[in-house]
Amino acid sequence: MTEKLSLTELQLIIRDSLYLALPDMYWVIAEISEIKENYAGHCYLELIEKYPDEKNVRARAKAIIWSNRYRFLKSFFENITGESLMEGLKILVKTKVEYHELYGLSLVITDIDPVFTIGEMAMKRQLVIKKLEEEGVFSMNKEIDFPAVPQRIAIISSKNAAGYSDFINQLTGNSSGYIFYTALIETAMQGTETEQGVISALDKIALNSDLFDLVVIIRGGGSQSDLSWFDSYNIAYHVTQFPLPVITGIGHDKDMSVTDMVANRALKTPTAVADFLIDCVAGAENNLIEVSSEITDISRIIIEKNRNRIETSRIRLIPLSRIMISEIKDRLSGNIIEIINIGKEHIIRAGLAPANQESRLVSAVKSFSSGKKSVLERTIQNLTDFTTNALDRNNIRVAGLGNTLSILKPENVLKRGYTITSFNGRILKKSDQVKTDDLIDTQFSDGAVKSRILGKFEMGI
Amino acid sequence: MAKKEFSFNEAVIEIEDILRNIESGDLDIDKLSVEVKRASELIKQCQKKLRSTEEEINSIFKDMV
Amino acid sequence: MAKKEFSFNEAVIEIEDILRNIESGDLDIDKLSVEVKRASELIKQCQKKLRSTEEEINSIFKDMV
Amino acid sequence: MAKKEFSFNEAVIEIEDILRNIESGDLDIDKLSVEVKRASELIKQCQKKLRSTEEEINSIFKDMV
Amino acid sequence: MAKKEFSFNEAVIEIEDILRNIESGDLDIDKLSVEVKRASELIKQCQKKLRSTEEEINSIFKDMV
Amino acid sequence: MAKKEFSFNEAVIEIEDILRNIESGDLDIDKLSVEVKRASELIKQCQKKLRSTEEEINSIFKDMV
Amino acid sequence: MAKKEFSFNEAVIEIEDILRNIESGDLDIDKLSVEVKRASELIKQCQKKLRSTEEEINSIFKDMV
Repeated sequence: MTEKLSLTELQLIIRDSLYLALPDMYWVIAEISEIKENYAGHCYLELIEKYPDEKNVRARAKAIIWSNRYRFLKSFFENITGESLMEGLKILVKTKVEYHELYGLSLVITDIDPVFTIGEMAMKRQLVIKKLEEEGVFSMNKEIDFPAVPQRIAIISSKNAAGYSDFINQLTGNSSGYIFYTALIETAMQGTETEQGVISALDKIALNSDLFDLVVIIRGGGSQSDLSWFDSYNIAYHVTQFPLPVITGIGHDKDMSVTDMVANRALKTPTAVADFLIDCVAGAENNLIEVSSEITDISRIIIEKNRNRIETSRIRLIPLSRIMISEIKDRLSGNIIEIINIGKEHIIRAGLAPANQESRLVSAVKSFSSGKKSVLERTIQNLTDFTTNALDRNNIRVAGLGNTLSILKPENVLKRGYTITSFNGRILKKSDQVKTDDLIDTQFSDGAVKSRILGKFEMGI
Repeated sequence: MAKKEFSFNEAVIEIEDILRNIESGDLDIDKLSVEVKRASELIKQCQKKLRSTEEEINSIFKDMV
Repeated sequence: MAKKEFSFNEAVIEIEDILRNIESGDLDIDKLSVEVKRASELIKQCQKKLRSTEEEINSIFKDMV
Repeated sequence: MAKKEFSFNEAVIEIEDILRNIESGDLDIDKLSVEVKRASELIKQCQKKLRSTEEEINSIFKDMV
Repeated sequence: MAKKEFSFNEAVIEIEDILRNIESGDLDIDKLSVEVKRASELIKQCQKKLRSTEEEINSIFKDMV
Repeated sequence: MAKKEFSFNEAVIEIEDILRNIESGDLDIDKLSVEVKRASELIKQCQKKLRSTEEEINSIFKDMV
Repeated sequence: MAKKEFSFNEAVIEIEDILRNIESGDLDIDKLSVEVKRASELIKQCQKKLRSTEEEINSIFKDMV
């Protein structure tokens, strides 16, 4: 440590040592914390690396891209990523470590890998999306009913942007003559103020949300870069929480920003947004016209139906009346025939009584006279019988008397061998009528004898 | 005359009386024959009467039938 | 006159009285032929009456049919 | 007058009475022909009434049917 | 006046009453022709009413078409 | 006044009631022509109402499309 | 005032209610013309709403920004 060096000598030793120690090119990952282009076209950057908390800086280095290289790398990077090199971007760059005795350490960037940045950006965006999803707010703005007639529009844009005037021209120049009411809330649409600007514009509109049907976020046409400002978690979160539908027309072809994703609707350009709004109103009107023609059609059908109903009634009325009359006529004719038939039947039935009586009369008379006749015949028979009986009885009686007489006749008695004994003319019946020696006469059938009684005997036989 | 006054019934009664008398044997022998004669006379008349009546009735019946 | 006063029913009653008399046997044979004659007379009148009535009725019926 | 006052029903009842009388046999034969005449008269009137009623009915509805 | 007070329905009811009466057989034959006459009268009035109603309806119909 | 109070629906119901009545045959013939007249009147009013409603609807949407 | 209170959305809801009402078929003809009239009125107001400028709204906007 006795040798004393000049600052230059020391710087040269450092330079040579570094050169010897780090002879190669290195691919380095870093985040751009500052970037500017000077008058000569050289690009000066400050690269940093943060702690995982994304707050405190852990390493810092200056870098430079020489103008001849920068022109090429700039357009190459923008073409591939759709983003320009700007603060906050993470990049992968090929560097050579140089040390200049006057300017100190700097990294000379000779190449850049845009694919790395795309991945980084995508990852970052993915994290934002994931967070929104985890919070359950991702599709909240989409869930807000889109107004049928979006006429009152709050616009978040910058006044000078070409996109804004495109939007207004398209809207006011609509061929249907629809009226739109617009209010512009101006803010930066790129750069670091974008996030705060858009959020405060949204807050301002939210305070008067009843004045508007929806919010439109539009940005100048043509600019392909700086889309990542709208990958901001804060902007996207505010959009999801917004009480009105938010439509974006931020202007990009390839990818959608997170804000586009959470918006109620995302369209590519401000003009497209204007057309969409005009279409919405036209759709609402068409819908009205459709409904009205439906009402007309159905009304006509109803009228026709009722007309048919009335016509049916009209057509039926007279024939039904005539049928009724002719039915009643038939019934009356039926009554006539019935009366005639029943009347005649009645007469026939009534006629049965006299006819029956007539035949009964004839037979009654017949039985009457035959009864009388049979009485007379019986009488004649009885008369004959009784008379014959009476005669017979008397004949028998007389004959009986004759017989008795003939038995009692004396000559007949004598003939049978009996004799009649008489005493002094009197017929003797008992022995005590005579006594011994009396002369008695005994008469025989052929003569008489005179006898004297010699004696008397008691009947002892 | 006799006919006209002849009564069948009385004749029958007389005959029966005669017969009873004869039967009783109380009669004189002279009267006996008289009575017998009388009775047989009456019987004849009765028979005649019966016959004539029968004829009369028959002729009435003949008219009727 | 006789006809007019003639009653079929009374005649029948009289005939039956006569019949009863004859039947009973109490009737005197002398009256028998008289009674029989009377009865036959009545019967004839009855028959006549019947016949005439029948004829009358027949003529009525003839009218009817 | 007679026609006007003639009642079919009463006639039938009267005929029936007469019939009952004749049928019972209690009727005096002397009245028989009178009753029969009456009955036959009534029957005729009944039949006449029936005929006239029928004609009436026919004539009433002649124009109508 | 008569027309005004004439009721078709009442007439029909009366006609049917008469029919039922005749049909039942309880009707006195003496009243039959009277009832039949009444019925025919009612039927005529009904027919007249029907004709006039028909004409009325025809004239209404002429108006309508 | 009449127009103002006219109800198409009530009219249709009344017309159909009348038709049903006529069809059923329960309708009194005395009322038939009155009812038919009423129905034809209502039908005319209904037709008029339908025409006016149709015209209204046609005029309403003429300006719109 | 009326203009101020008019809501396109409410009008559309009412119009669609009317359509549904008409479509349901329960609608009375008497009410049909009333409803159709109301619908056409609302539609006209809606169309007017789409095309006419409202000063009030503009001034409110101006105040805001």
